[in-house]
Amino acid sequence: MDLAGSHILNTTPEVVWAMLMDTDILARIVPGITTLEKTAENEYKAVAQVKMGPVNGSFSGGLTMQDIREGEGYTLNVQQNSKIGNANATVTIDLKPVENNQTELTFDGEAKLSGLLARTGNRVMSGVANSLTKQFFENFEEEIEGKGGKG
Amino acid sequence: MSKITLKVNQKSHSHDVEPRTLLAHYLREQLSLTGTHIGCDTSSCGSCTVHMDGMAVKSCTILAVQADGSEITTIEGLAPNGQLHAVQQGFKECHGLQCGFCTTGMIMAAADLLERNPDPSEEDIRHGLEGNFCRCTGYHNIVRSVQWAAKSMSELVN
Amino acid sequence: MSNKYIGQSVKRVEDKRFITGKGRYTDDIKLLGMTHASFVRSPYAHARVTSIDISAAESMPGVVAIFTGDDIKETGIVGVPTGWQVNFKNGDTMKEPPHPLLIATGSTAKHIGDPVAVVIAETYAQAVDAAEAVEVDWEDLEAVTDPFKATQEGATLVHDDSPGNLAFDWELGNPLDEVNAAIDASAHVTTLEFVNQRMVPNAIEPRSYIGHYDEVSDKYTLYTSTQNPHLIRLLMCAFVLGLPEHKVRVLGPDVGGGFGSKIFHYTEEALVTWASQQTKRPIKWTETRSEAFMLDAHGRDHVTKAEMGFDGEGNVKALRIKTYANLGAYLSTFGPAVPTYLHGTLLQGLYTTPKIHIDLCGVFTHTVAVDAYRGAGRPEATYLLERLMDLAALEMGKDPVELRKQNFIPAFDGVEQPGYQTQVALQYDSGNYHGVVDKAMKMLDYKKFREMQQEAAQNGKLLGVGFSTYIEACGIAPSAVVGSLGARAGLYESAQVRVQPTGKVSVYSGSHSHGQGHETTFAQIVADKFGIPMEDVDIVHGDSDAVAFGMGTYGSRSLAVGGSAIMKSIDKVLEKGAKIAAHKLECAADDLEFAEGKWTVKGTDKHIGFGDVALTAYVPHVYPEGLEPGLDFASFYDPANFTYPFGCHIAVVEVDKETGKVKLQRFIAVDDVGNVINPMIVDGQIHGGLAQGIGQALLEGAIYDDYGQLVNGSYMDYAMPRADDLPMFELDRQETPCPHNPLGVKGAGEAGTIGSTPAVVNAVIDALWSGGHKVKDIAMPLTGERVWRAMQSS
Amino acid sequence: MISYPFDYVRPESVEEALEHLGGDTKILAGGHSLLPTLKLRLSAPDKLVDIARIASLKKIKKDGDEIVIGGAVTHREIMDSEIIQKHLPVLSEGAAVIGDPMIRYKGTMGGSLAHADPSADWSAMVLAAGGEIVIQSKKGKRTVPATEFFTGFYSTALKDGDILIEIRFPVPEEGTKMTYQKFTQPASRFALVGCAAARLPDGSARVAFTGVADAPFRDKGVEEAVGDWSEATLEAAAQKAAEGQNINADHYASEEYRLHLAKVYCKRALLQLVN
Repeated sequence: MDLAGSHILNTTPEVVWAMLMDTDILARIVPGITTLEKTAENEYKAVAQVKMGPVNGSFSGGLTMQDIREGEGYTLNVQQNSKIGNANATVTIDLKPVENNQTELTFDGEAKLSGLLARTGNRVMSGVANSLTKQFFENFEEEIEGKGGKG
Repeated sequence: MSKITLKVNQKSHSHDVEPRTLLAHYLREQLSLTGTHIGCDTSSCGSCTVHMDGMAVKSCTILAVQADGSEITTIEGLAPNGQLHAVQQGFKECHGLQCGFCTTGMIMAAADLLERNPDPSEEDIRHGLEGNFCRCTGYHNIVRSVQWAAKSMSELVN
Repeated sequence: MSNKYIGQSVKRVEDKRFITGKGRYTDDIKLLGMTHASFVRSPYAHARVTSIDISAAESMPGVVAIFTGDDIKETGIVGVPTGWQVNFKNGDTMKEPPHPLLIATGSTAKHIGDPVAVVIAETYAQAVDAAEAVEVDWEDLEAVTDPFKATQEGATLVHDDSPGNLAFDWELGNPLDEVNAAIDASAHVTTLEFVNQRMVPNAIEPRSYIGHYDEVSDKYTLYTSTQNPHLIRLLMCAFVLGLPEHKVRVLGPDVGGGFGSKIFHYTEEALVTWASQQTKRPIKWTETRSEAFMLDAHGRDHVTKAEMGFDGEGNVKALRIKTYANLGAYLSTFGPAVPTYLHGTLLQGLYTTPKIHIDLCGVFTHTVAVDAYRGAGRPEATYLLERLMDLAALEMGKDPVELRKQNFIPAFDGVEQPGYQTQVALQYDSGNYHGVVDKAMKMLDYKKFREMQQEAAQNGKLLGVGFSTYIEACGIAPSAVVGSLGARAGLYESAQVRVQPTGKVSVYSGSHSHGQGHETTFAQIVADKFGIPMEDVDIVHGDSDAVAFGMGTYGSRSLAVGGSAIMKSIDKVLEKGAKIAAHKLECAADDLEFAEGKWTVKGTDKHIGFGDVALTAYVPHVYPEGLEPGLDFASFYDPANFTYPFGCHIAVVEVDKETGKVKLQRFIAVDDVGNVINPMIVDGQIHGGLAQGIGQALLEGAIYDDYGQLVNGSYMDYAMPRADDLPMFELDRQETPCPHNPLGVKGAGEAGTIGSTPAVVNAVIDALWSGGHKVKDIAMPLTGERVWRAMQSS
Repeated sequence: MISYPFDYVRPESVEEALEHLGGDTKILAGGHSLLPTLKLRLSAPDKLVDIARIASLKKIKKDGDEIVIGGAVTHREIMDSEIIQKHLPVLSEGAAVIGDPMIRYKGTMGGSLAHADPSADWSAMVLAAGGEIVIQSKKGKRTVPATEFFTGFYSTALKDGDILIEIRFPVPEEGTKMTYQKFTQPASRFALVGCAAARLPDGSARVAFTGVADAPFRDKGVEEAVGDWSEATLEAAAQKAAEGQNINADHYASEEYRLHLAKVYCKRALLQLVN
């Protein structure tokens, strides 16, 4: 499953970068994440509760940041396991300053799904991806506006 | 466990079942009515079709507890007096079956179809059976079987 | 003999139980003390089991036992075998990696659903619940699913000892340099690169097995939804579990469709049998549809480049083919044979092509095993030839029917005229190819269709007609021939005809019916040959204890091979019966003729009935000296050749100009399957075959993603024809008897599937050309999007 | 296939049903959206609350200038209802293309809307017919226009503790025409693309899509462009179909093809209202 998108965030790349490197904030804005614990430098244990339509399950696994380019972006590797299948996503995140002190956040990557998720989910998977993306940016914006909201 | 009481093929039954028990499982396991088959897990194939309170339903997508108080007819109860139902007869006359696995569900669906529409066109029949898979017949003789049954039933009425 | 039944559309005797819900499929059977199995399966296409923890599962309610791959490994059971060995061109032995019953720790799962453990519990629900509690740690590895990519440098290996993922490479036909020269010398060469996509057989009855070990008798019983109970017994006993064959009974009760997918001796069959001995309890396993999608052997899956050379007059001069055939991760029972001996040998088609060469790679990938799926190899060959023919006609501006007819092999009956020797090893038995085409064209009313098509095009509608002719090799097969080609079994059939003292007849057939109506067709033959009512004949099959031996049902062989075995036993009964009759009538056996159920002294009205002779055989008070009592004969029939049904199929379609959606309007099939015993049943076989072939053209196809996940593994995602996807079929028949079997029959089980697929695709292409879209090819299945894109790009 | 264990209750009234909600509870009406997902073990609710037999949810009625369909009314009942055939024939015709006959006997409009499958047929029709969803919780009832009901992928305005009790439609003014046109996904028989459209007597349009994006939606761009309903303006309007939407893609239809289908089916729907 391809994961790609971009969004203009209403703050500077510096602020966005800081937020992206702040695990507390990440835990709040990444849809579904309930806990994010640091296990090593740039490595985290992540637990997610995904409630989306017919799916209601808990996922757990790890999250690693690689290829960190200060202020510009990094590559995120997410491994999540559950009873209905596992997901392994690698997503490259890039930040680019745009006019009016705004930031364009672009991400591009791929998620590898297995088990039931892969087998019975194809019909709706692009909907899942679109929906997660939408939620992620909504949460991000709310966070920027200081609401600290969660999807 | 939940207690259910229902009538199957004119006979009353009462059992304790786990709520997650499907009607299809209940019929097959508890009542040994194995003419109701299970061919898929997505409510697609129609092999498990039975009549519930006079309607054709997919018994793999109904919990036994949902059927509490209902009247169920399975393929075994379609011909109560040993006399074949016109649809059963039609399937035999027109070679509407091969391996027989989808057949019982197909017959139950077709019987319901004719109940609502005694004089269906070919298109009505094909549309009416879109919830039942058959992998053997290419549907050709199934359509003919239902046409045969419709004719036979109308002759019976007239 | 009389002809009261043969040739008649006798209603099926088996129907009664099926239409009343009394059919008995394996999952309908309950044994005392029966337990249920559920498997723990790999979610990955390629992953190493790093650890497996059953402790939580073991303490779940109702759990009787849990076995893992490590347990199996300890027993020394290696796995299930293939039935064919196809060696490399250079003589190297075929790669035949083990296909374990369960994946052990440290080993790798090689397709999604590959099992690592089995949980046996008191109830089905408990087994499922506990299986979920088994914890497996996986090391997820790279997978390869495309047979071409799998052979390329750097591709990940399915089996460490199979470089290039090759099980074998193989060639057939004329020397390559001769074929190259003929292609080079051609005035026109039509080229197609295409995928014959992977099909999911989808028998509506999911596979179901019950293993039952009985301690008292030390006997094993396996109930299995299989097409060939004896073959399963042979493979399981001799190659997998090492059990004494006489202590194992395999029962194939009513089986809800097979289409090739129930030939394979699956790991689960051996596993429930073995585990039952461990637990001393009967064990049932019935797969879910999700499992069926993942695990039942798939069909087709070829990646092909084909080139056909013509001279200036449109005569075919050469055919050159390179194919990568996907075998899946493990070799199924017929896996190696399907793309080679059931495919390469059919590339002559109905044409006089003088130079043919096929080069083929049998490739391992991280997908489930490919086996014989209805038609098995022959649909792939027909698709290739008939797409090339239609495309060549379009490219050369010729009529597609005329181009075919111009290249047809002339009619021959195989008796007066010899059989036709092809460039690809086979000798066709008898054929009249123009005959079927002419019949079909009359049904179509070709001229009128072309007028309608033009008119439609003027009104902005896209109508198309597509043709296909085919030949297939059925009635498999002469044992010596298949033996020389790598078969590890003979492909004869057995039949026992037991005349009871009262003159009733029990027939024990090694063929197995899973929808084909053997109980009717076989009884028709026996009743007519003995001149007795059909009600007096009982057909027994599917029980290895009752039936001496059998090779099962596939490859349209039941009547041609199994029926011929019955004929042999019938002849033996009649021959012995004549001796008894002669003794009673006080004449020589040669003076008797048998007809209408009685032996009559020629030229007199002195006679004795079949029943009287039967009784005499068992109450031999007045009896020929030296003759054994009884009237009971078993026979084995090994065919002299394959049989070669053929036919012509025509599809008429309308393509929605805006959406690309294809509507099949008409389908005409004129098939020649030799003599016909029961026309109703034969038509039914054709109908079903057509639906599957049309399904491949328009709707079906397994889709693995790059990671080896089957992304359309459910009926919500895998489109299969439903009643409203198909029209009424228009059928007719020609009967050219098979010269080499006693019934003159050729086989009808696969014909519909083989001929129909290219006819539909050709029709869609024709429709597009009628609207000015000069599209050469569209990949199957022809979904709305694919057809729409083809129109966009032309 | 068997789901995780759960408890089951069948209350007699909506009020009683509301008492059972809370925790990980799912509402069961026809069960034809819910049970397949439970069998696949996609979720593990503690309890199912069966509302299928609550009499007040089983009614189809005309209530002043509104048509009311109860939350547990089945597709088949809608198909056969004289009230619906008279006032909102589009729903009756549309019901006939949902699933298959057996599914239509048990599946409910309320269940389908609550499940909010992005390809479900009802959603587009309810949007185009100007429907409103009546939701009851312990706090009382509230009415949500269909345009605000579908909030995203498989998500709706329903919150934990809510029951969808009715769908209300304005009785269409004399001269209103509606249609539902669907390209059927050949496997699932859901809408690969479905377009429902209404033409009101004042010449305005309501156009809604299902199957196209992560949630069904009303398409203002198309609605505003229908102009005088001439073939030319309709053609142009259809070209605006799904503008600005995130188009779904799957193995059966790419983004590009789905968008194309949306335009084609939009045009077909609009033309249907002219002829």
